[in-house]
Amino acid sequence: MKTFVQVNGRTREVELVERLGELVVTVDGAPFEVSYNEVDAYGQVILLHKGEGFALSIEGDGHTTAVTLAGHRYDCALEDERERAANLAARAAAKGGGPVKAVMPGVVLELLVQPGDTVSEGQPLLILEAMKMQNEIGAPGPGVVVTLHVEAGQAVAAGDKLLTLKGLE
Amino acid sequence: MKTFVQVNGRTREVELVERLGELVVTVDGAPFEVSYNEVDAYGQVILLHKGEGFALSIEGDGHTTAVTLAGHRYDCALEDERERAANLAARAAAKGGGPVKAVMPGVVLELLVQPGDTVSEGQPLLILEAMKMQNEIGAPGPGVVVTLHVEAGQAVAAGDKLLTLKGLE
Amino acid sequence: MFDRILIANRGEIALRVIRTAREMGIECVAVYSDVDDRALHTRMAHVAVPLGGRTPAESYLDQDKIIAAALRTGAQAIHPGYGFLSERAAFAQRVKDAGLVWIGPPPSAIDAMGDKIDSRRAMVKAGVPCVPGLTDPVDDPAAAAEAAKGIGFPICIKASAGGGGKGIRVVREPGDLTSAFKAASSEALTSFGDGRVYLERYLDQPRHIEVQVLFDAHGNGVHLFERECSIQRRHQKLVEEAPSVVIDPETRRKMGEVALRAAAAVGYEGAGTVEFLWSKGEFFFLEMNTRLQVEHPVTEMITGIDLVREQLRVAAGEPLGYTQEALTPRGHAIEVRVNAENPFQGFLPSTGTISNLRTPGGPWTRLDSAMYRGMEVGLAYDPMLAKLIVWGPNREQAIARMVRAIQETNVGGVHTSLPAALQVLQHPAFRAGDFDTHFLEGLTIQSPEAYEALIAVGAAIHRHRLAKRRALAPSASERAGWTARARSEVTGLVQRAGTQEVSR
Amino acid sequence: MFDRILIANRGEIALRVIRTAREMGIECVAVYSDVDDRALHTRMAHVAVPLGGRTPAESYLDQDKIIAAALRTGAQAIHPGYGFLSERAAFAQRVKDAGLVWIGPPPSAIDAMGDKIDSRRAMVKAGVPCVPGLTDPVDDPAAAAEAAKGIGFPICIKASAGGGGKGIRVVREPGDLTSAFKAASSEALTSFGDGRVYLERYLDQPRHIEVQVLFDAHGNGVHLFERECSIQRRHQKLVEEAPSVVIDPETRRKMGEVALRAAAAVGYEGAGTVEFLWSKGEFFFLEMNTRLQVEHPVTEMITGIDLVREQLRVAAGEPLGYTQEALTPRGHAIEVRVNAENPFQGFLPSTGTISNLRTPGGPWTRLDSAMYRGMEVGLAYDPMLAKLIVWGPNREQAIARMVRAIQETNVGGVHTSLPAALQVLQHPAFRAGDFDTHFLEGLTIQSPEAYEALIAVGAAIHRHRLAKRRALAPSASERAGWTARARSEVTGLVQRAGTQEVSR
Repeated sequence: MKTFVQVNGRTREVELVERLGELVVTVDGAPFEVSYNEVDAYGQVILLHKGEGFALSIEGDGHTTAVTLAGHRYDCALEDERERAANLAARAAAKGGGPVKAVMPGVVLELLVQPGDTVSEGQPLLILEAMKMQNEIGAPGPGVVVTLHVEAGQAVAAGDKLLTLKGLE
Repeated sequence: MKTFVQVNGRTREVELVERLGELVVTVDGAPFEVSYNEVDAYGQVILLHKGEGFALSIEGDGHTTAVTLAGHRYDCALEDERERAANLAARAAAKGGGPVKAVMPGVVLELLVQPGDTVSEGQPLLILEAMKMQNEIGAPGPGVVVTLHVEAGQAVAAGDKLLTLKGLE
Repeated sequence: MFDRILIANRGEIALRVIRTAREMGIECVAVYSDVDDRALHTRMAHVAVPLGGRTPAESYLDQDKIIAAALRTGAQAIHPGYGFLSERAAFAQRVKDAGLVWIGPPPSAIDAMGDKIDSRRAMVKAGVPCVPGLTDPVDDPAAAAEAAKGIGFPICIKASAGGGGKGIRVVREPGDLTSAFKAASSEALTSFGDGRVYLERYLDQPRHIEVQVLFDAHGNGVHLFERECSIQRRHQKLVEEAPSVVIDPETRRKMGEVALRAAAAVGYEGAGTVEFLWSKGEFFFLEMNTRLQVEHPVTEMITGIDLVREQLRVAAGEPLGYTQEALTPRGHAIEVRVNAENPFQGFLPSTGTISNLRTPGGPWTRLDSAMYRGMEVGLAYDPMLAKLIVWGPNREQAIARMVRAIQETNVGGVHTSLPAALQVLQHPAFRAGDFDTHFLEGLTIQSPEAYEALIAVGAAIHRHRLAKRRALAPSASERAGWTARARSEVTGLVQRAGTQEVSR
Repeated sequence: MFDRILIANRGEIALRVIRTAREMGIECVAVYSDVDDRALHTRMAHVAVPLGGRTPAESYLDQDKIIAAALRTGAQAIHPGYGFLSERAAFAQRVKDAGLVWIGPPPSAIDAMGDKIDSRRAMVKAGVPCVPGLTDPVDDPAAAAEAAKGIGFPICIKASAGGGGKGIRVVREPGDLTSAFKAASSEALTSFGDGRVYLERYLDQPRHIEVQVLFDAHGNGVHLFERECSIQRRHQKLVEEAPSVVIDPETRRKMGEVALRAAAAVGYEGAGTVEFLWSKGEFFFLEMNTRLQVEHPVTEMITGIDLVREQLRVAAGEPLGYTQEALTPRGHAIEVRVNAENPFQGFLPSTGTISNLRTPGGPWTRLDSAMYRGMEVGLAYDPMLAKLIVWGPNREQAIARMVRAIQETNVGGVHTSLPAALQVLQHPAFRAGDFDTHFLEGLTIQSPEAYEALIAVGAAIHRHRLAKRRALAPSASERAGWTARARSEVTGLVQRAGTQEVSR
């Protein structure tokens, strides 16, 4: 089974084949010697690789997964082949556009753009207040503002649509 | 519902009556003002009593229960009325006799008594080795040795019968 | 000494106070909001009084409720911790008026240090070196531009009524002055209901160095040396240490004396911190925090003095009982704040349930924590979950020990600031002691690439196992949810806007 | 310095060594038995090598397996921890013969101190005060009776080949000498394959006081002052502290010198402990432990010296780099051992799964622990799960802090020795410093009666809730099981017989 794992913005193709109960692993086509041992039911795992042991803590639903190793935490996005295909198509369709969502709960303090505005990557779209801090939400890429889904003063939950961008042709 | 709770060798009669969802508690007939709040699913509990809060950790099956409060651990034995009746009858029948069981796993090093021997309370019956220590198992009360269930050198698990005593008439 | 005190705070600082109080045989009354009804501080206190409410205003900031709770439970004194009501002179006065002891400085001292401009005037009068600039507010951009000439760029615009970071604007070009003035002024107005701002020189390569002071009610005062807190982000400290690498014994002595003079000038009592900006050998008074500081443990570790115990002792009227000569620093201590935030995404707040918790241990490793397994981390309060403190005979060993301690730690369920701290501690410039208050903002937090393949494999096998447990690949609904999510989700780049919460 | 070392041990001491090694940038190779395949020391090490087996003999005592593991993983040195192979001169020699560094004293020093009689002879020769008695074994009860006259009662019969407690018999009446002699001799035979025993004076109100020494390979040695470990049960220490209340500076200096002389007499290198019996102002050499001691942390806390770091440094050939004059004790430290045993039932071993774990924290509170949630506590190994250590500016504050720390701690699923330690720490005689090595055995461990009603109510409501969750009262099968159990169960009174495991 192939899984595409994105870590720190880099995507690796991890293939797992089960032979006689043993997992044979390749990463981007190259064999990867590893043994995976669960310590408990809470995501504590010992990975053996090249004779060294690595104590990982793994949490997540299999799609968005966080792995902690020696004080560092890695956010991983996983897709199998079907999901990857679907997602690539989706991203292509959006041409860098699509809804911009709140990455955290908060209150919309101020809207900095209007429908029809053309925005450049990183340009502030609105200010979201959370944890007593004001956060500028910037454009993920160049585009045109299609709709505003919120107004100033409105409380939003993580994942709520803030506004929708149309990618530039 | 009446529950007989034995702590530190003393038994108290705790009665719980549920009125309009509220628990009304009496201990040995006297009202006991208390509120019981579960912190988590792991037995962490806050008891409010006379305006003070007590953080308890409670483990157990409802019959043998261990309660930890401020560094002290209390072993509790609980019986409801039916159980108490049955157990009292049983103890009476045994007249202080009955099987003597291993309170921990180990190996029987030496038997110090023979069937037919009359033993006094606390008299060493056998030596059980566990955790690299030799432990003398003494008679729980005066009685006569009826049967030996183990022999020297034999490994026993916690709860195994070691020998059976008959209470003195 | 008191028999019972009330702690008007939550989280790790409430626990911190409870611990010392217990050791002194003093009973503690905890207060808590609905959000905190399972919090550790409610469990470790003798009495826990519900304040109700889910916001600070409804709970830990509600002066009436807190004073009523103290009177009802027979507490003799109130410890405010830090934040919340700790620097509200009016509250301190109300506590005293209610016949209770305020475990903190006199209201007048809080007042005197509370207003930027007044405090600066007082300090100048007391001969405490201050940053070049004006203490008087400037009325409009024009006046600001005029004043700027006398001070020289870069210039810092600050809110007269503001604390710490809030309302600060740095202007490097005269051209930016007008817009910055307006922004700062309006922000000050919204934040503090007082639009007045003033100008001062902005110091380059500044280091945040503060001195801990301790005064009893009998006129005795000592300083407990300095702490350096230059590793901060938008005035939120992340890594603190004592002593500072740039302070030599002579400067230490001088700074200590200046700090004592500053505190004495406002008739200080109890524990307090005089903050300085240090730049190229000069140091200037920044502000005084008239309460216990988050980073007080590093001072405790090098002096062996329990600052909370000293607070309680002097509040109860006991004399310090020792002089400056009796104090000698020993070794080096470092503190790292464990905040629920995602350092890989601009330190955005991170929320969730602490599913798994592995705490560090071993020699000279101290954890002051409010975390427990199953704890829900929300947005209602400050994101600080815990503080990790280590001691070592020297800075190098303390750093190595902190790295080790962080690597042992695992907080499951939320992102924390630990990876950022780890990256700071492993940075050659930090190890060389070559950094300033801009150091952290200049850093891009990134987990080491070396282990990415390993991590990817771990995550993939984990998913594989999950799938097998579910007896088959992810269910259609999940897949749909996931692809739908992926299809639409274009997470916005996020940057913190120029406003911050009060620095601690 | 080494790049990689192997730690031939398990539990908290393996973690202790790993922590310091990590801080020094040294990689660690852990070894583990099948029982320990999830143990923390296997997770914190760089490499973990399975030894297989479920008994010590098959794993941590298997010299071949351990040396092979070291060679295979490229470890340059072996740290034995305490217990297991740490005092096996033959193993130390094998390690050296394999071209590895032995992190411990020379085999000859281990040998010299290993045999009771030889070591005593050596000490007498070196002018180290020893307990009145014979160094030569006595052949039979008659000879013993004869010898006894010269020594005077009470008399202590000890196995020549024995360590610590094993094989010890105390005789107060001449009449009991014969039976005691036989018992001790036969026990010595079965335990050590060597039935020889010797006699010495038994000291009344003895206190166990030991001195930590540290020698490099260049003839430099220092002592790190004393520890008192009088709170013990059948030679198992429970509470340890430094310094001792009965040792004044002058005695401290003298004991230190004697300890250095004792160690020098056997050509000692590395960290070691010279144990003394102190009785009414006199002190006598007891034995020397030629390895790191369980209670070493209390010395670390008052000196600021990391003993494991020093072990690694001198093993790597580095000179100490400081003299006796550089060392000054600061404050007071206490350690409590967290053993899986039931203090309410004669300290019987307690087994189970650690279902819940609440660890203590806060100022000057250190936990050296091998515990983790889900850990299975069995009988395969020593019952010690963790050590709790606190520091305070004086003994009174250290005691108060330890009480507080113990009250914060909860180890769910097994009984621990903590309640016993708590009772000791709260005992007026202990607080007054008025105790000896018999103190603990004279104590009946009992939880405070004051809270029994509260506990009973808590347990009853807990049962009530459980029953409600199961939608009805306990199921018939459970009830049957329970009543059957109650009907038959007559738990025997249990007392430990006269034999003990090696004291540490």
